[in-house]
Amino acid sequence: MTNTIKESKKSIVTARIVDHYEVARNHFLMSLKVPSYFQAAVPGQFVMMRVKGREDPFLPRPFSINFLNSHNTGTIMGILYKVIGKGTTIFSRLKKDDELSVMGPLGNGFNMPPDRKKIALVAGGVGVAPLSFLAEYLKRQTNASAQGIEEIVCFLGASTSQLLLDRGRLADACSKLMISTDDGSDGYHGTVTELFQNHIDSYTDNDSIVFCCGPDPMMTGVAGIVKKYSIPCQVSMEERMACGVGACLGCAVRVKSHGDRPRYMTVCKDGPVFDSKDIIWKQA
Amino acid sequence: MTNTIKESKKSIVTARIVDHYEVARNHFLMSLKVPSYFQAAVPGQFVMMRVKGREDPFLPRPFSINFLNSHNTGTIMGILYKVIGKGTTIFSRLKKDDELSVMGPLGNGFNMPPDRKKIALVAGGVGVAPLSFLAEYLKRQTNASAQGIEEIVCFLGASTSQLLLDRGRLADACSKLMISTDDGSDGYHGTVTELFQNHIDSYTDNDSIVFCCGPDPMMTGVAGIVKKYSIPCQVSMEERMACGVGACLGCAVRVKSHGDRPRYMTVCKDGPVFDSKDIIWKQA
Amino acid sequence: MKSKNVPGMNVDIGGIELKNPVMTASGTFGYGEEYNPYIDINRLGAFIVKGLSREPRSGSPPPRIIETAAGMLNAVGLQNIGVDAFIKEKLPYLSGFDVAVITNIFGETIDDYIRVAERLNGVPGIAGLEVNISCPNVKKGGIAFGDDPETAYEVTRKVKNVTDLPIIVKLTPNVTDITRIARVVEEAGADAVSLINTLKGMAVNVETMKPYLNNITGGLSGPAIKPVALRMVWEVTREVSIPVIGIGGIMNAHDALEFLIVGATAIQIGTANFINPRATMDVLEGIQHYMVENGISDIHDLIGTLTVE
Amino acid sequence: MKSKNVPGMNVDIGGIELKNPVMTASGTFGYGEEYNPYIDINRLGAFIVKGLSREPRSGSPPPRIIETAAGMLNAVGLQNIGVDAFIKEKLPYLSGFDVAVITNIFGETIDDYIRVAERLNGVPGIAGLEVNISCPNVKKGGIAFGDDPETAYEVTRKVKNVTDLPIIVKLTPNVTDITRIARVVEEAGADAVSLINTLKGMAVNVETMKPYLNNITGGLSGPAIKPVALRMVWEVTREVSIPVIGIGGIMNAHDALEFLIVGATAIQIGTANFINPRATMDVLEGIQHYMVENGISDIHDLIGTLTVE
Ligand SMILES: Cc1cc2nc3c(=O)[nH]c(=O)nc-3n(C[C@H](O)[C@H](O)[C@H](O)COP(=O)(O)OP(=O)(O)OC[C@H]3O[C@@H](n4cnc5c(N)ncnc54)[C@H](O)[C@@H]3O)c2cc1C
Ligand SMILES: Cc1cc2nc3c(=O)[nH]c(=O)nc-3n(C[C@H](O)[C@H](O)[C@H](O)COP(=O)(O)OP(=O)(O)OC[C@H]3O[C@@H](n4cnc5c(N)ncnc54)[C@H](O)[C@@H]3O)c2cc1C
Ligand SMILES: Cc1cc2nc3c(=O)[nH]c(=O)nc-3n(C[C@H](O)[C@H](O)[C@H](O)COP(=O)(O)O)c2cc1C
Ligand SMILES: Cc1cc2nc3c(=O)[nH]c(=O)nc-3n(C[C@H](O)[C@H](O)[C@H](O)COP(=O)(O)O)c2cc1C
Ligand code: FES
Ligand code: FES
Repeated sequence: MTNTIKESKKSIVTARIVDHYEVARNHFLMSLKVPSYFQAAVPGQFVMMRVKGREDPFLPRPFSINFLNSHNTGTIMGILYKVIGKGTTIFSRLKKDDELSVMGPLGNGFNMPPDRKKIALVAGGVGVAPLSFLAEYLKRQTNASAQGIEEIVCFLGASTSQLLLDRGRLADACSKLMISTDDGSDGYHGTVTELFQNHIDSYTDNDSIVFCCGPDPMMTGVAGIVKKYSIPCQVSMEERMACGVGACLGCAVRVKSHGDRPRYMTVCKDGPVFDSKDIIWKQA
Repeated sequence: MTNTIKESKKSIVTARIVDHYEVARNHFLMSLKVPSYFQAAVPGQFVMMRVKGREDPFLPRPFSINFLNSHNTGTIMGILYKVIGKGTTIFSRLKKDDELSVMGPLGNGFNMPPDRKKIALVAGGVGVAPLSFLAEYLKRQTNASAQGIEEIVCFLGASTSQLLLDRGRLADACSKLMISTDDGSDGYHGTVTELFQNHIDSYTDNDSIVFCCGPDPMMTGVAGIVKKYSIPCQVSMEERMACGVGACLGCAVRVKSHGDRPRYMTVCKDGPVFDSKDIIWKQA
Repeated sequence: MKSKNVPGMNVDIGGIELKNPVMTASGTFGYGEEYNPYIDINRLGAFIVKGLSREPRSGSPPPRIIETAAGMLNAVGLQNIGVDAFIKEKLPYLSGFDVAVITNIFGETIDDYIRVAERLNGVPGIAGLEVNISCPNVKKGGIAFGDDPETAYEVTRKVKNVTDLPIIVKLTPNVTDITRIARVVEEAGADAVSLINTLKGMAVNVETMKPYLNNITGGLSGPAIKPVALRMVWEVTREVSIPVIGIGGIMNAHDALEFLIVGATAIQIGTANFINPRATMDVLEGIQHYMVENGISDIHDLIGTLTVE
Repeated sequence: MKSKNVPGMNVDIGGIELKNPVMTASGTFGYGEEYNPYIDINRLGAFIVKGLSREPRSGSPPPRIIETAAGMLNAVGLQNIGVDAFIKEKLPYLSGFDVAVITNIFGETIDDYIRVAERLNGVPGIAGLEVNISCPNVKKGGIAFGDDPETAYEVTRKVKNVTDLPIIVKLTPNVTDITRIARVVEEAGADAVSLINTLKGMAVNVETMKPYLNNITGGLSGPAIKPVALRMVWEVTREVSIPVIGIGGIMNAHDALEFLIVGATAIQIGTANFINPRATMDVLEGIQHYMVENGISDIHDLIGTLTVE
């Protein structure tokens, strides 16, 4: 009896690397062969990953799904990541055919309300990872259905031109790609938050929506801008994670509450995508 | 000033795998490129090894040197090992060009007294690892010098014929190779200790010496036999190690003492090769 | 596996009958829904609920967790929905499984403990209480209830007096002599003890010169603490006659067997769930496998079999 | 590295002047010969000798060590050659280096401690004593000297009375409140405290059903214990005004910096030497590098700089 139940349960899967290379200094794109049920994943969802058979680092690491491709040979999932510490350094040394333990897809993805015509994607650094997936997803939806998306503009910022990731994919999927670099090596010379602010007049509270992912200060900035103009905005949040499923309460993010008591939600289960106006932004 | 001193210091070296394969079920031979100063190593010495860049398992693992070859392309060290636990399982998965951190050569090797004409090597299982090196070393010495070694007989035992390791090398290097297997699949049907006992009459206390390495009960047995006949015998001991240099006092082996107090020596620094009559054997 | 070959795994924890000794550890398994997609909760020996307090608690601001060598620190701050919401919103779901549900409770004052215990008394679907005495005692200036034998005695006694449920007292390892605390809570009426809770630890970000946790210190869990946990369980089993539940760094069946061999009647799995959501099932199957391999037909023939020369 | 760029690394440990805060931990570095081939001992801040007792001690039977997750257990049993042989056979070698030699001492009775301290008093080449109070007190039924505030006070006081050397009292982490012990040893005249010694732990071989260590329990060291060590050092630095030496799981400069930032005036490196015999040098160079990178010209501008919100 128990066995039949067991079979139908989710589990951590072993995923083999089919491709892995450095797309830009310290940034890698890893392609993994995953089971076909991953096809149901939506942009903004994430996975928890560990190197298979390694006990160190201790905890799995969360990464957004950057793409999902289905061929007749199987389903391939892309992870676009930046090397910042121990775990990502170890990942970066993996080669084709090495294996990872992958748990997912997890969390809630971006949610496209049917009444929105103008979409702005605001991406900072490696925060572009879920947004390229989203752009392609929305484009496919627009093509397939009668959904009234009129334009998808992507504001893509990075410290320097070399680190403008997924540029080609975004140029293809979006109506328009606006670039900013902190050092002025390409596009607008400044932050992507400023660039977005400069174009805010194109958006209104009743036909537009913003999807945003990037470093904390950038998301705080964007949240501040959209608040002023009452434009709906969904952000993909980050917090350190252990379980990835809402069991440990480790990945708390403070959200608005009615009473005096602070209220926390979990990035992994309640997010990672939140409505920007629900979040209590640190500097905002 | 300090810098000049620093340069002359020993250190842990990074050794690249040049060859690695399974010689018999669960037994592997790993060939590593090591610095040329390893050429000075003598049979019975060992190294402490970890996978480079891995923090788990925590402690390095000790292995006897199984061979050392010098080519004009460099010095190659062989490690013959059996997979028994976590560390050796991880080693067994390494591939050509993977790197290890190696400390050594360490400890005191076998010591051939000049007055001995008849040599018996008694090897059990993977305990053969240092003895193949010794056989070849002694043969080279015999050829090169006027040293009066008359014969080297190797008693090689294993549980079954497939696990008679280094058979070819020993057949070449020794005057005679005597085989035993626990299951009778080759040679004498029984333990190598019994086989050796059966030939003990060939050895005397004034012209013979025994070099022995293998599992605890086997070495205990051999130590008991040579004691009866007063034949000198050197054994390579094993204990769990941490430092490998005599600093932690972890690898204690109990040796005979004059007073009441038990006396311990370190396998790593005082050994691993000991005179069998100095050791307090557990069952003897 | 055919039933006739399945070894006997039932254990009795101070009156709570468990079909096997594998439990989830409090605070690491949510309220059941989170891991239900991964495991069959019906196969667990017991389900220990996240610590409940009288009123809901928000918990600590983030960051709440940080990885350490072979472990992690957490400072979740005992966030929970409160005992009333638990009974109304979570218990019905858990009651749907064929598993012993044990509620972990805590408070900042002895009165808090009493109130939670009273509230849970008589509620159908609850098999027992686990009383977490590792919490700082607000009245005693933040010294944990479990640090001090007298306070440990008092809280155990008073909770015992207001409940008909078996009570398991969960001990903190941050003490000089855990056997002393175990003895006094046994005397005070505990039906079992469980140990260990987390070790108090800390980690610092050298770039920012700030602690990694907003709370500065946190509780260390995972394999790093296993040697300490095992030693304490061994010490305690020799000093008390009530059942001992072993907790701390159990990642696989091998680890669980160590605890059973030193004398634990059951074990709890905490942090391992985060690494492997099927950890409880893997441990259960691994213990069964070991028993079959070693011809042990009843788990009681394994418990406390440590051979010391 | 040019001298003019080298940041100031000198620290004063209760009267012992060190050229830098990096020391070896007792029992992990032999008597110096073992690691001399690997490092330049002259570059160390101090060299702490393996614990010395009145009479030589054989130590425990093997097995004495076993690896654990991110650490190891040891039950060496305080094997040492005794204070007399140390002075005769080992000290001359160590005195040849330009390094502060600090002798770690211990005993089974208070009288033992006094005798060893007396014997070392006035011996040239010794800069200070580290008094290990983690040892079981034979007279008090095996409870460690360092577990009990009164005994800790007494042993510190009595050792202090018979020596002119600065004394560092080395604290055990196996206590409920390490700040209490730190405070009483400060009161008793300790010139500094060092912490932590090993956590008491255990491991079991499930194949043989025996403990891995002949001694059953052993001392846990290595990265596994670092979070606990760091927390205790932070707590103690806030409660005493004498210098605190941080010990426990330091593997690299990053770890050492954490201890300095929470308030340790110096640090000791133990188990890391077994993994990397150059660990002390790597830590020293790493601290220097960090200071240069962050424009810190004197180590005192780094010590105790933890920012808490
Ligand atoms: C839902 C989600 C999706 C993510 N998607 C991506 C992605 O697509 N691509 C990508 O490059 N990164 C992504 N991240 C961040 C990524 O998880 C971290 O960069 C990674 O865990 C760092 O691991 P590390 O071992 O290299 O660094 P560590 O050595 O663990 O840490 C280095 C630094 O990173 C911080 N850090 C560690 N873990 C996290 C974490 N979980 N979240 C935020 N900061 C952390 C630490 O505080 C520390 O300052 C995502 C994070 C979350 C929560
Ligand atoms: C001087 C010396 C030379 C050696 N040379 C060889 C060799 O040439 N080839 C070879 O195959 N093996 C050799 N060994 C044994 C080898 O070191 C162990 O097999 C290895 O460390 C096991 O590591 P593991 O992680 O796979 O096992 P673990 O998971 O650590 O342990 C598995 C089992 O092995 C035992 N064990 C662990 N470490 C040691 C150790 N250091 N010594 C003895 N038993 C241990 C444990 O008690 C346990 O029962 C040598 C040991 C010594 C001390
Ligand atoms: C994130 C987290 C939350 C926890 N919450 C609780 C709790 O609410 N009540 C409690 O008694 N113990 C709590 N614990 C302690 C665990 O139940 C367990 O005692 C400890 O983690 C050691 O076991 P482990 O190493 O298997 O995790 C928590 C542990 C973790 C890691
Ligand atoms: C093998 C070994 C032997 C030790 N011997 C002593 C000793 O003789 N005296 C002492 O005070 N501490 C002794 N210690 C404890 C260390 O000095 C140190 O306090 C502890 O190991 C924690 O530091 P670490 O994690 O850097 O090793 C010993 C530790 C180990 C691992
Ligand atoms: S990571 Fe555990 S609750 Fe989110
Ligand atoms: S391994 Fe440390 S003394 Fe031998």
